[in-house]
Parts: sequence; C-alpha cells; structure tokens
Amino acid sequence: MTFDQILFYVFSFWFIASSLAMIFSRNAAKAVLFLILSFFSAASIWILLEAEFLAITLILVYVGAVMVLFLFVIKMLNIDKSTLRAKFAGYLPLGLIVAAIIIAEMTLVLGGNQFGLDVVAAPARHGADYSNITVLAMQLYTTYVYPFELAAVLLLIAIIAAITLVHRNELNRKKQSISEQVDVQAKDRVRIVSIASSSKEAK
Amino acid sequence: MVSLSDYLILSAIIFCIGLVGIFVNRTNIITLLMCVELILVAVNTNFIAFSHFLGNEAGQIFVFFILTVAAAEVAIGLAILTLLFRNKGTINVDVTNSLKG
Amino acid sequence: MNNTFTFDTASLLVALPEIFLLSAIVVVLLLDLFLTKEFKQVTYYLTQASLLVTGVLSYNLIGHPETIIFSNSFVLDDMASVFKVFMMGAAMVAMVYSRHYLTEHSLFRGEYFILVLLSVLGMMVMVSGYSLLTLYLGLEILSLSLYTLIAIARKRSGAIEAALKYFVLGAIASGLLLYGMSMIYGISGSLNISDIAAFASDTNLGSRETLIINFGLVFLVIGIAFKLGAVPFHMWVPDVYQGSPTSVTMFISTVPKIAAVAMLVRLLIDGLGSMHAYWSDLFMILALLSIALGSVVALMQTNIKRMLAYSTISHIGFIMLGFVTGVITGYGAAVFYVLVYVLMSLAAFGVIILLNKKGFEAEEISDYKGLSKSSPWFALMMLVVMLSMAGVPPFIGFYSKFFILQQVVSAGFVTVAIIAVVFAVISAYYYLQIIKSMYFNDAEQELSVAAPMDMKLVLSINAVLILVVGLFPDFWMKLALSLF
Amino acid sequence: MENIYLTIALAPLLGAIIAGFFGGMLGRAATHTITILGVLVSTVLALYVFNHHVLEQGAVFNQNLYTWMQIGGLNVSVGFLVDNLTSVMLVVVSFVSLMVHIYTIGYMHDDDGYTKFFSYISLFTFSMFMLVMSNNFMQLFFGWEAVGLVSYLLIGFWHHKESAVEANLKAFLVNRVGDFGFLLGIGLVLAFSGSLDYMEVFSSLDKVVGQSLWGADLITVICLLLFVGAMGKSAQVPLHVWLPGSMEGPTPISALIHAATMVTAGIFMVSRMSPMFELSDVALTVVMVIGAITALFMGLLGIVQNDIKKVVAYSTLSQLGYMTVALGVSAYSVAIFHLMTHAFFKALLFLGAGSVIVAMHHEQDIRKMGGLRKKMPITYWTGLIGTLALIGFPGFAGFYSKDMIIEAVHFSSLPYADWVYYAVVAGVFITAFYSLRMFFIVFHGESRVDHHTEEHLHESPASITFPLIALAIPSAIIGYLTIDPMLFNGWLDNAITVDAAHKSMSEIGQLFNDHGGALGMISHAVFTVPFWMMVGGVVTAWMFSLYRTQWAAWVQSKFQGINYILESLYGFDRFNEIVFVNGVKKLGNLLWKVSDAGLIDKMVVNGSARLVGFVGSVVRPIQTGYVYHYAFFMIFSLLIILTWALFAGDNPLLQIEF
Amino acid sequence: MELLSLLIWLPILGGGLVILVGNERADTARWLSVAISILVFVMSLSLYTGFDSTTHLMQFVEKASWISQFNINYHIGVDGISMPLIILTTFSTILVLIAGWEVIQNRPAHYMAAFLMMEGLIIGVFSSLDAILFYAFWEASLIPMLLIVGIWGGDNRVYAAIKFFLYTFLGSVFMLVSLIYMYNKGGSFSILDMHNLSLTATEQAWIFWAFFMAFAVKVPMFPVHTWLPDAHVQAPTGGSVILAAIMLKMGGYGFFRFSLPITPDASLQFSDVVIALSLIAIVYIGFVALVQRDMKKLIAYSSISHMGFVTLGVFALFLAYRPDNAEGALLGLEGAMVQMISHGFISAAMFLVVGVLYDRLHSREISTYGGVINSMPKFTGFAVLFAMANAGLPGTSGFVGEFMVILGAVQANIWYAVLAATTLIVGAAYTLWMVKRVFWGPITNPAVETLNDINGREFFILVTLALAVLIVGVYPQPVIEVMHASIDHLLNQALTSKL
Repeated sequence: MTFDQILFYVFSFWFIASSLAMIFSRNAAKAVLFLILSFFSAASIWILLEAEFLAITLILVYVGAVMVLFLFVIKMLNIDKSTLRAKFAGYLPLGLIVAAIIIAEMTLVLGGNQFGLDVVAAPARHGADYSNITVLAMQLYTTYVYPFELAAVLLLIAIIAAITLVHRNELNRKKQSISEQVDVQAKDRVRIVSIASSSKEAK
Repeated sequence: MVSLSDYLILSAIIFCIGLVGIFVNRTNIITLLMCVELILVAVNTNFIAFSHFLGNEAGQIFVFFILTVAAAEVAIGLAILTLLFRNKGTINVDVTNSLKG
Repeated sequence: MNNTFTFDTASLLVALPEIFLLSAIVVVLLLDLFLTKEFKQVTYYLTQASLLVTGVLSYNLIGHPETIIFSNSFVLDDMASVFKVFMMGAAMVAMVYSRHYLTEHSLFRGEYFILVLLSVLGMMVMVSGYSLLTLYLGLEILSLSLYTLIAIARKRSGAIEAALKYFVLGAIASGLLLYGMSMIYGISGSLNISDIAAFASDTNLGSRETLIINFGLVFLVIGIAFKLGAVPFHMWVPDVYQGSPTSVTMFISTVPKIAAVAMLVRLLIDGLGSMHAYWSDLFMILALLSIALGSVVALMQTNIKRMLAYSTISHIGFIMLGFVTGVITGYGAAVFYVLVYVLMSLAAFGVIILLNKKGFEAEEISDYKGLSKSSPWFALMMLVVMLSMAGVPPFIGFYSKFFILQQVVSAGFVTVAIIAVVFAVISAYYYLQIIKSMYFNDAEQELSVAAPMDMKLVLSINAVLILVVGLFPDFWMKLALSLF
Repeated sequence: MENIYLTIALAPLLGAIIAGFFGGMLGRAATHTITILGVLVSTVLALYVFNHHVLEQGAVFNQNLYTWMQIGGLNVSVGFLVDNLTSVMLVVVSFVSLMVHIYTIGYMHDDDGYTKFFSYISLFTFSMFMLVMSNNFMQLFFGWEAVGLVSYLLIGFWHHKESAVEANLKAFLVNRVGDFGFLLGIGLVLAFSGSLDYMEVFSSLDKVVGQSLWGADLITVICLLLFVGAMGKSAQVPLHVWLPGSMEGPTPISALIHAATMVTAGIFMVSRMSPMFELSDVALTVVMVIGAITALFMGLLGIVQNDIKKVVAYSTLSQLGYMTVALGVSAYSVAIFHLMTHAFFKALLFLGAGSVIVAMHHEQDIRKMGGLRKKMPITYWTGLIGTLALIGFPGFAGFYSKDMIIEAVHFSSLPYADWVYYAVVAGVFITAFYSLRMFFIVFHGESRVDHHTEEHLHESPASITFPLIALAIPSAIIGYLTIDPMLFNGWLDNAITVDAAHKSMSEIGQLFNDHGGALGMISHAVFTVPFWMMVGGVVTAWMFSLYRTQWAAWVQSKFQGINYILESLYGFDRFNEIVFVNGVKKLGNLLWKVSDAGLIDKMVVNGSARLVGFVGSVVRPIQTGYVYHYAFFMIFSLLIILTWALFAGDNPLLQIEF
Repeated sequence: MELLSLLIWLPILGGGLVILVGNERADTARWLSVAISILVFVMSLSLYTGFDSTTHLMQFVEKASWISQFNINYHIGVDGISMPLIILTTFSTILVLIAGWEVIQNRPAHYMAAFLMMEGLIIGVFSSLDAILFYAFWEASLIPMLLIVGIWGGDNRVYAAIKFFLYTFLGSVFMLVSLIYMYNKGGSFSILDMHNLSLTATEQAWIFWAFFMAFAVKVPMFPVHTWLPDAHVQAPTGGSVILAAIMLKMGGYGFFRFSLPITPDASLQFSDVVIALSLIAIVYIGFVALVQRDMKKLIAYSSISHMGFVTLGVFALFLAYRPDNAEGALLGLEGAMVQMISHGFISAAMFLVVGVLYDRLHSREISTYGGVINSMPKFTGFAVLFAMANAGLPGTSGFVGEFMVILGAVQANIWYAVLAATTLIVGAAYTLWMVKRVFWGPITNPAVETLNDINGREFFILVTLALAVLIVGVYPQPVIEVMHASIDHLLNQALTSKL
C-alpha cells in the first residue's frame, strides 16, 4: 500500500464516518461540526487530486462562511436542542437498503472494470512549479467568462433573496428626515389640550 | 496508486449518505440542507477526480461554480428556513405538511 | 491550457437580449430602491418594457444563422430565439395577470418583478446554454429565483412550506443532475454539448463509454424530469402549485416549462441524441406514468390550483411522448405542445387570478359556481381553456395532442397512443368539473370581477387565441417544426 | 276506370279528413252528410265496378299509381288490382259501411265525439278499400295496419272507460302479433320472388317451389307466416282474444269493423293468396284445423255469455272459423261467399243489438232484457232474419254459405278433414243454440227490464231502423241470389286459383247441381245432418231460455267444470295476462334494473369511473405532504430507474455474471 | 363562401351574434335565431334541388388547404348519404328553436345560440370530407350539447351531461387514433383517400373496432347505450330532440362513411357481432322500454331500439347480398338511411310531445298523467299519430325504414328478420301502453284536468312534424331516390375486398 493509498483511505474513512455522524446526529450544531469535519476530509481528498485551489476554497468559503452561517442560524433560532428528538422511524432500514443497493450498483458501474488503473492510468504528478490557481484563473476569466458572469447574477439573486425574505421592512428603524426637522413649527411640537375640570365633573 | 474508480466509489458513497440523510432525517430542515451540501461535495469530488485523471481543468472550473451556487443556495435555503420558523415557531419537517394529497 | 482564446465583441451581439435584460435588471433594481410607494407601479412598467425589448431583440435574431460563442457555451439558433420570444411574451402576460393578484393581496413589491426578470434571464441562459456548465447555472438562476418568488408571500405558511419543499427537492434534483453531468464529463472529457455530441455519436463507441454515458444519462433524465414535473419526480408540483401565491404558480407553470424543454433538447437531443435508443424507453415510461397519474389523481382534487398541477403533470407526459419518437417531427410536436400548454395554462390561471379579490383566492373548484351567470364572458373563456386542455377540438389543445399522437403512432407506438388517449378522456372529467361548477351550478356567493381593464383585455385575447390558433394551427405547427 | 277506383278510395278519405279536421266547425249535420255522401259515392261506384267486372266481365284492372319506393330492380308501388274478388269486397264493404254511417246518426246522437266518429269510420272505409284494392303486399300491409289503427281508435273511442282503452291496446297488440308473421311472410315472398307485386309474385312461384326453410317447405313457411297475419286480423285461435274485447267500442263499429269487414281481411287475404296456399297442403291443413277450432270452441263460448254484444262477437269468431275452414279446404270462393253473407247478417245482428242497446240506455246484459218484441218490432223482425241467416235456416243467406262450407269439408281430402267436418257440424248446433238463446231471452219471455228504462223503451229512430231493414233484405236473399254465380259460375275465377288436386269445389259443384241449384238445396236441407243440428239447437235454446229456464241453472251446476272453463274463456286471457303481460313486464324490469341499470351502467360504466376514482384515491395519499417522503420517493424511483437501465430494458448495460 | 360553407358557418356565427344580443333582449334573440335557422333551412333545400342524384361523386365540394403540415384540408361536400341528413338537421333546428320559445326563460339567448352553433357543427360533421375536419366537428358538437344538458336540463343534469360527454368522448378518441394510423399509412386525411387505402386484415380489424367504439356509442348500440337514457331524460326538450333526431345519426352516418368503405373486410368479418348487438338492441331494449315509468326514458330506450335497425340494415348487407341480386343489401342500407331520417322526425316529435306535457305539469312520470285527451284533445291527436309512427305504422315514416330493413334482413338471414320484427309487437306495446296510460282512460290526477290544449306555436311544430312523418310515410321515393347512386357506390366499396 502506497502512501497515497494510506492517505486516501484515512481521509475516506473520516469523510464517510463524519458524514454518517452528521446525518445521524441529534443535535444540529453537532451535525454542522461533523459536516465541517467531513468537508475537511473532502478537502484533503481534493488535495490528493491536486485541486489545491478548490480544497482551499472549500475550507475558506465553505467552512469559513457557509458553515458558520449554518451555526449562526441554528443559534439564532435556538433550535439546536429543543426540537431535536430523532425519529428515524421505520425509514432507516428501508433507507439503508435502498442506499446499499444504489451504492452497489454505482460500484458496479464505477468499479475497476471501467475506471481501474489499468483503464484510466493515474496521471503523472505535476511538478512544484505547477500552480493550480493560475491554471484555473487563466481559464476562469477567459474561456469561462460567461459562466462567471452568470455566477455573479446568482450571487445577486442570493442577496436579493436573502434580503427580500428575511429583512423586515422598517420595523425597528428610526429614520431622520432633515426636511421635516427644518420645517417644524411650534404647533407641531405643542398641543394644547383642553381638559374638563374635575369640579364640573363633580357636579 | 489510488485509482479513479476508488475516488468515484468514495463519492458515490458520500452521495448516497447525503440522499439517505435527507429522508431519514425528519427532525429539522437544517439537516436536510446539510445533506444537500454533502451531495454537492460528493459531486464535486467526482468532478475533481475526473478532472485530475483526464488532465482537464474544466471539471475543476465546474466545481468552482458549484461551490458558488451552493453558497447562494444555502443563503436562500436559510432564509426560507427563517421564514418557516417565524411562521410556525419550529422547523420540524413533521409539521410542514399542510399541502398534500 | 488554451491560449488561443479570442474574444470578439461583435459576436456578443447574438447575446444581446441577455445582455440587455441583465442591464435592465440592474437598472430596475436600482431604480426600485428609490421609488416610493406611490410610484411602485413604475417597476412594473419597467419590467414589462424590459421584457418587451428583450422579446423584440430576440425576435430580430430569428433567422440568424446558428452561432456559438463564449467558448462553446452559448448557442444562438432559431429554437433559442423563438423560445425566448415566447418566454418574453408569456412572461409579459403573466406579469399583467400578476399585477392584479399582487395588488389585491398586498404583495406588490419591486423585488417580485426583479426576481421574475432574473428568473427569465436564467431561462434564457438555459435556452441558449450549450455547455453543461451554462445549462446548470441557468437552471440554478431560474430555480433560486423561483424559490424566492414563492416565499415572497412571507406571511403565508402555505407559501413557505411550498418554497421549502421545492427548495429541498430541487436541491436534490440538481444534485442528481450534477452527478449525471459529472459522469458525462468524466467519460467525454468535455463540458460542451457539441463535444459531448461528437463523442457520443462516435460509431466506435466502446461498451465502457456507452455504459458510463448512460449511467450519467439516467441522472440527467431524472434532473430534467424533475424540472418538468414528470412522474415519479412530480411530488413537488402539486404542493408548490397549491402553496404558492397564484401569480407565482402561474409563472412556474408556464415559462419555466419552455426552458425545461429547451434544456431537455440541449442535453438529450443536441448532446445525447445518438443515445436516443437508451433514453427514449425511459422517457416513454415516465411519460405514460405522468399521463396516467396526472389524470387519475387530479380527479380527486377540490383545489383548482392543485388540480391544474396534476393536469400539468399529465400534459408533461404528452410533451415527453413527443421526444420518445426520436424524430425531428416528434420533437417539433413536443415543442408545439409546450407552447400550446403555456398558452392554455396562462389563460387558466388568468381566470383564477381574475376572480381574486382581497381575502378571496378563488382556489376551490366550488368557488366557480355560477360564474357563467355573473360573468358569462370569462366563464366562456374558462370553458374554452378547460376544453382545450381536455383536448376537445376545435381548440388548440386538441391539435397539440393530435400532433403528438400522430407522431407517436407514426413511430409505431400505437398502444402508447391508445393509452394516452384513454387517460386524456379520464382527464376530461376534471376539466368538466370546473365547467360544471361554472355552468351547471348556481352561485353560492357573489362573484365579481374587480380586475383592471388591461388584464381583462389580455386575458380575453389569451383565451380567444386558444380558439383562433386552434382554427388555424398550421403556422404554429410549422414554426415548431422549423426549430429543429 | 282508374279514376273511378281512385274515387272509390279517396271519397271516404276526403270525408274523413273533412270530418276530422273541420268537423267541429261544420257541425254535426254537415259532417255526417259529407261523410255519408263520400261513402255513398263509393258505394255507387262500387256497384258500378261490380257491374263492370263481375257482370260485364270487364278486364282485370292492375295498374300502379305511383312508385312508393324503387330500389335496384325492386319497384314497390301503390296501385290497384281490381278483379272480381275485389269488386265483391268493394260492394260488401261500401254497402255495410254506408249502412253503418247512416246508423251512426241515430246511434251516436248523444255522443260528444260525433264528428270524430264519422271521421274514423270514413277513414276506416278508405283503409279497407286500399286493402282490398291493393295490387301488392306493401299496400296490402298498409291497409292491413290502417284498418287496425282505426279499429284501435274506435275500440277506445270511449276513452274514459278504462276497459275500452285496455281493449284497444290489446286489440292492437294481438293484431301486431299477427302482423309479425305477416311481415315476415312478406319478407320471404320478396326474398324468394324478388317482387312484392301480386302478379309478379304469383308468376314466379315456381322459383319458390322446392326450396326449404327451417326444415320445411319454403312455400309452407311463407303461407303459414302470412296466415299468422290472417289469424290476427280474422281473430283465429289463439289470436282471437282481442275480438270480444273490441266490443268495448261503439256498436256501429262492432258491426262494421269487428264483424263485417276488417275481421274478414284475413279471409280476403288468404283468398287473394290462393295461388300460394294451393301449393302447400300442410299450410292448408293448418288453416283448416285452426279454423275448425275457432269455429267450434268460440261458438261454445257464445253459450255462456250474457252480454248481448259479446254473444254476437263470439258468434262472429265462430263464423270466421267457418270461413277459415273453407279456405283450408281450398273452397276460397265459398269463404268469400260466406264472408259476404256473414257481412250482411252479422252487421244486421250487431246493428240490431245496437238498436236494443240504445233503447235500453246502454244496458248490454241480456238478463236485464226480455220481451222486447212488442216494443221494438222492426228490430225484432230484422233481428229474426239475421238470426235465421246466421244459424243457416234454409233459404236464408247463411244457409247457403254454411252448408257449402260443411260440404266442402266433407269432400276435402286433407288430413284431419273428417275431424274438422264433425267440428263444423257440431258448430251448427251450437250456433243455433246460442243465437236463439240470446234471441229468446232478449225479445221473448217476460220483461226483466228495470222500471225506469221500461218507460222510455221504444223503437229506435229511422236512422237506425233503416239500415236494419236495408241489411235484412240481403241477409235473407243474397245467398239464394248469388250462390250459383259466385261459387260455380266463375265470378271469382279470375282471382282465385284452385289446385286440381283439391277437389272440394268441384265436388260441391257437383252436389249443388245434383240437388238442383239454390232452390233444390232448401228442399234437400231436411235430409242433411246440419239442418237437424240446427233444429236441435233451436229447440234446445227454446227449452233452456223460455220453456224451462231453470234447466239452464241446473245444467250449469251439474257441469261446473265445463262451465268454469267456458266462463273463463278457456283461460286464454289469464294465460296471456300471466305469461305475456306480467312475464314481459317482469322480463323488462329484469333487463332494465339488473342488466341495463345494474350490470352495464352501475358496474361497467360507473364502475369504471369508480375504479378510476378508487385508483386515484389510492394513489393520492402517496402525496403525504412530508418532504422526506417525497425525497424518499424520488430516491426510490432513482433506484428503480437505475436498476432498470442497468439490468433491464432492451439494452441492458450490465450483464451480471455469476 | 359557397353554399355548404355558408350552411356550416352561418349558424355558428349567427349563434355568436345571438349571444351578443344577449339574454336581456330575449325576444330579439329568439326572432333572430329562428330567422337564421329558417334561412339556413331554406338554403339547405337548394342542396336537394341542386343535387344530382345520378352520381355518387361528392357535390357542392369545397376544398382549401387548412393544416398543410398534415395535408389536412378544409374539404367539404355532400353525397346522397349526407345530404338528407343535413336537411334533417336544418329542419329539426327550426323546430327546436321554436319549441324553446317561451319555455326557456333561463338565459334564452344562450340557449338559442347553443342550438344554432350545434346546427352548424353537425352540418360540418355530415359534410366533412377530411377526417380531421370531421373529427373536429364531431367533437366540437359535443360542447353545445354538454352545455344544453348541463344548464337547461333536469335535476340530475350534471351527471347526465358529464356522462354523455365522457362516454362519447371516450368512444371517439379511438377513432382519432385510427385516423392517425391511416394517415401515417396513406399520407392523407382525406376520407375519400382513406376509402382507397389498402389495409391488411389485422389493421382493418383494429380500425374497425376503433371506429365502432366511436360510432356505436353515438348510435348508441347495446351495450354502450346507457348514456342515452340519462342524457335524454335530463336534457331540455330541445336537447333531447336534437340528441335523438340528429346526434344519434352521426353514429349511423359514421358507419356509412367510414366503417364500410374503409374496412370492408373487417366489416364483413365482424358483421355478425354488430348484427347480434343490433338485434339485442332491438329486442332487449324494447323490453326495457316497456317497463319505463318516465316518458322520456321510454322514448330514449325506444330510440336505441329503433337505431338498432340502422346498424342491422347496414351490416346485414353482407349476408343479404347476392351476386345476381343486390336488392336485399340495398334494402338494408337504404332502409337504414330512411330509418335514420324517419327516426329524426319521430323521435323529435315524441320528445316534443313529452315536452309539451312537461312544460305544463313539470313531470315526466307516466303515472302523473292519465286521460290527457279529455283536456287536450288536439294534442292527443298528434301524440297518437306520432306514437303510431313510433310503432311503425304504415303510412308513417316509421314504417318505411323498418319495413325496408326487415325485408333486407330476411334476405340476410330469416332469423335476423324474426328478431327484428318483434319490434312490431314490442314497439307497439311500449309506445301504445304509454299512450294508454298518459292519454286515454279516466283522469286520475286533478291537475290534468286543468291542462290547456296546445297553443299555436306548439301546434305549428307538431303539425310540421306530422306532415313530415306522413309525407315520408306515404311517398318515400323522393327521399330514397337521391341516395341510390351513393348507396350503390357504397355497396360496391363494402363488397370489394381490400385484401
């Protein structure tokens, strides 16, 4: 077993294990943490595949931002424990069987006959001068400029969506209106209210 | 050496874990969202593995966009989740079944 | 590493509609920020104007020779242009209807229109997408906008529930789609449709390659089936249709279907057309299941939106049958069907929206009781729509079914045609339920139409078109055929 | 001549139309004048035609008026065939009809439907003319049904009487049973001869001979089917049940339709078809036997009837039986002869009965009459003539015709002819018995009329008595006058064919000459069995009804079984009621409720709808509303599809090798 | 536009115009619609006068490209088979419109318009020479009828209307599939081309049954007849009239126009089955009719029974035909045609008769009535006449068709004729028994005493029908004459094997 393989199996183990732990976790916050763990494993695998940029992106963007967002929401809504009572019901066995069959079928398809080393040889490792980022960047801004623009649109949608949906209009905002302040007059400030005297009422 | 097949099978396993996670987990929606993330990571792994073995960067570029999309998706997903919580006071999937039949 | 990259600005002209629309979106978005409540209508008009201009720009590109730009990721052909024109038209009509709905239910917000524009942009990307990547991105732009549009009715738990279901299932579906794409990419080594097509149609394709392509194909088909709402990936459709604000339901049920068909064409026909033998069987099963389930389950519905959802599923089955045939005329039939379906669906939801008032959603079939008396004209319109959907001549719905059936029979699937028509008859039953409510029952409550004139006018034209196009369907059939 | 024939037919039609549509406007007098005028014209012309054809031996007229239908080589026309047979029928029909028209003035005097009645009887006359003048089967059938229609209308004329409308329905339906056979017979005629025209059919009969159908000779089948029609119209057992019921109608039509003319249509038809019937001994035998059964057993029923019209009705049935027997033994001209004499005397008897009924204020039960002789002399004497004619008292019309029938049977060589002979001879006794029984009870003895009626009892007006007298004359003498030319001197020869093998006619011709003609027959009568049977009948009737009335009751009590059978009319009505009316209703209900509404509609039609609904309601809950179910469904579908794509389908992608 | 087109579109557009006039101006709408229908009728008469009965070729032909994609043309024309049916249609429509004059107070303009439109559509059915055009008219004619039954019908109208629609719709979709199949085979939707299309035995069998589904439901034949009693009973009088008088004929017409010429061998092969079903319809339905308590239902069942003669006549041709003697076959075919026309008059009349009573007492139950003659003598006269016609009395049109078919059937197989001829008895039994219970006898229900006899409008309708019934009955030759050439040709087609 080569070092590559050892690394691969170790990371794979953690990847799978933490993923399983994530879906079976009863606590949402813990689940997020397991997910982060599995993302780390994934990133490691990606590095084995010489996709350094993406691995880093996964950690930085995903773990750093997206997962934190998850945690934030969980904490904000305070749903990490209160509602979490796992009810796997009868679906788990069925689900596992289905999953097992699918995995088996996929394995049949994706197995050594099709993608073994004898069929698809492992490429030679790039040298130290290889920069994954450069390579990607070169293409990203040339060949893939159109998708890149589209990604921008996507993010714009995400922004609009998040604001539109979650933002509560003028709920707790106090806005200053300078023109109103300038135009203000005494009668706007003082209101004279005539109150019936108590003596009259007594009668 | 690790074969392409190994990577693909790994991602298939993760993919299926993601799938199973979605329907065994009825506790809350946030876990569902995380399962989706898991699926996407599996797919990403696929792409990267292919990209690596093909010596073709297109797969990695694709992954880059998938990550972007996933991030946007999470944002919207969490927004919807927040709305759900505001409306129902819970994000338990069990109670969101007023539409059926 | 490809350093021969060239960027010809002139070639961007073929993407002018998209470019214009995106610019317009930005303008509207910014402008909307500064509009006070009284002027919110401006957003609406600007939206319509944007759609109109985009439509005109697209129209001008009809007949443009097929052009592929952006490094093989954007294609402009007649199908793209025609689809875009239709999408713009449909979206404009949908917006006319939406305005009434939004006003009545206090949902009138600038973001609504912006999200619609964004989703339209996404659809345009799908229509013109010529690589797996752009198709995927277009799909996501569309989907994310739609999720948001549904949830925009923030106070309605139904809408939120619908958004959530759509979101979760949609995410799974795009995960599946992506998985399939990864396989296609992995075996063909390219994301471009043209490369994939070249790879797949290689006569020397080995069994390994065939296996992997078809393995990926299964996932692609599922992804597309989900987007179309075909059985067994239809579960979201009824819930989303019912839960969403009606104007959004209308939108979801119409324009994106064109885009979904476009994506189908790009992926399965332009790309994997040579694998037709593999996917057509699958498609046929899904199509028949859709027709059957859509027809049968709709019978039990009392909510008209939910009923129309099942009806959509059934229609989708017919559309898919067109693709099963594997010949160009069959695809043309499917495209014709989808355009017809959009026309009918718009009118159907148009009538529903027309009856909407503050606090009254007109969602139950029983809400239509006595409509023929209180509003004979629009009852007639609904009658036309329902009969057209049921496939009764001389309305256009008949000709679309006829076209499909003709192709299916021509391809030798007579049994399939018979099954399809039997379920078409079954489905006629629930369309009749609405006619029954409108015409045969007396009103239980006062029904009045408060919609503005423009909506009434557009709706009338919309419904009358169902008849008129039905009387003269030739041009449209030819048009649909000319796209392939 | 064509115009004359047309006028004969159309004059009454015109009268009927005028009376029917404008009767109300024109008033009673104008209506009856017009209709009587119409029939009078017909009568005169009929006599002219009779003279032309029979006496002057004019050529047979056979011509089409217009093409009713032309299909391929088949031409179905409306046209007239006028020969001697037709001429005789025309005279009989028009004369009786004229008498009835006149009679009606008096009889229906108080009735609201006066004008309508005239319209009907004129219409009937027209229909009957069309029937007898027809030159083809289609038109024959037309007249056949048209007279049935009028009969239906007239039986139910007093539509407020439940029994009347029951009776007319029954009459129509029973006739329809006959028509059923008749129409099939016509169909077979067409099928095998290629034409519906009498002459063409008769001339192509050789094509039919030798063919077989249903294991029988084809010609036999055709004749029997046609005869079924005749049985319906001419009320032969077992299709006789409608005729007694038809007495619910006003008496004039009983006389006209249900005694003199319509019911003899069957006799006429068979005579007309003699070229066909002659080809089948089997058919003739059946005809003869059925006739004999009718003649004997229907006569028996006359004995126990107490309704004056019913007695006459059963006597009519019996006489129709005689005619049919004559047909069966190939004595067609004798049948027509009896038809003619019977028309006169039976019309006379009915009209006489009507006269009595009018006088009795529509009381028809003979037990409540008696001793009317003095109050109603004209009715009495004409009635006596009619009765004598009926029982075959020598010299009277009925004597000749009936005697000839009996003799013809005597000489017949058909199987069972001997039995039939006994039957018809016995029938003479019975006829005499019931006829005179009624006659004695009504006119003789002491009056049992209730006091109120008694006071108003008087002879009927002239419009009633005139027809009685006018009919009494031929009833008395027509037989004597016409027996020789009609039977033996070729009056009917150009219409009737008798096969050489059937010798009855020639034998009785021989006999007739041996006896010395018509006069000789009278003197020879006392040496014949039928005469003594008749005398016996008269005496018995006298004993039972006048001399020792208690004997009747004694006999009744002694022979309760027979009496029961007779009073229940052999159970035909009960049988029909149970088997046909109720049975058919039950069957109808069964088919409707169980098969149609239950099996087809509920189970198959609505059942399939329900099945769809059921499937829908089964499938629907899959849509649980839980998103994880949806996801599971999707994934499960993925599994199925993936498995299918990999291992199944036309192009399995993976072959698993173990 | 040429004559035939005018006949189709004038009523349809006229119906639109009547709708525009609106329910508020009911009288205008009524007059207008009656005027249009009379105009159409008069125009349709020139189809008869201008008809060349010596040829089987289509006349008054118009042809224009419609859907070029499928070579579908706006191709219309008439021959001796369709022409009488068109005139029957225009004739009946007038009566129906007049019959609905004051009876229909609920949305009268729409009512009139629906009938006008249906008239145009049905004329379209009878004159289409293009299969898809035919199908379009065929299905479209369901729509007005659906509404007529559903809006103006009786208590159970919704069930009846939907049942009617779905039943007939289900029947006809199979026809569509087979039309498409033939198009794919022969490249043309022209009916005349389809006549010449060569088809194998198996194909013919399938196509035959597909057509059979469509036409048998419409006729309706046993066992797919159960929609009819419901639809007839629930429909307003006018609806029942059109349904019985014309829409049922569409099924019979289909057998003439499609089944026989297109699938002659299959027609021969399955003629036994069809004849068996026809005979069941005649006999079985006759018994069912006998026990009905609802007048309309009774007449509805009687319609089924009478229409059995049509199918019997059509399909008996194979057995009735002799090489040396085509008369048996011709009798059957032309008898079927005459039966259709005559049934058009008689059933219309019968339903109108019931309608007259229903308008007065709002009951269709036989038991409600009794002794109607006492208060409505004139009306009773008509009723009895039509009842007699229904019972097939010679001299009325009802006789002619039955007579011809039975005569034809005898030549096919005597047993067919025996069974068919039972209608003489059973038909008379149910019709006259009803007449007896409704019109004759003493008055049992005091309401009957107060009935007013028919008014001028009703009199006009009934007298018109009575004349039609009698004229055709006494002198059917003019009706039969015009169809000779076409029927001869059809017979040839039916007897020429395509194999």
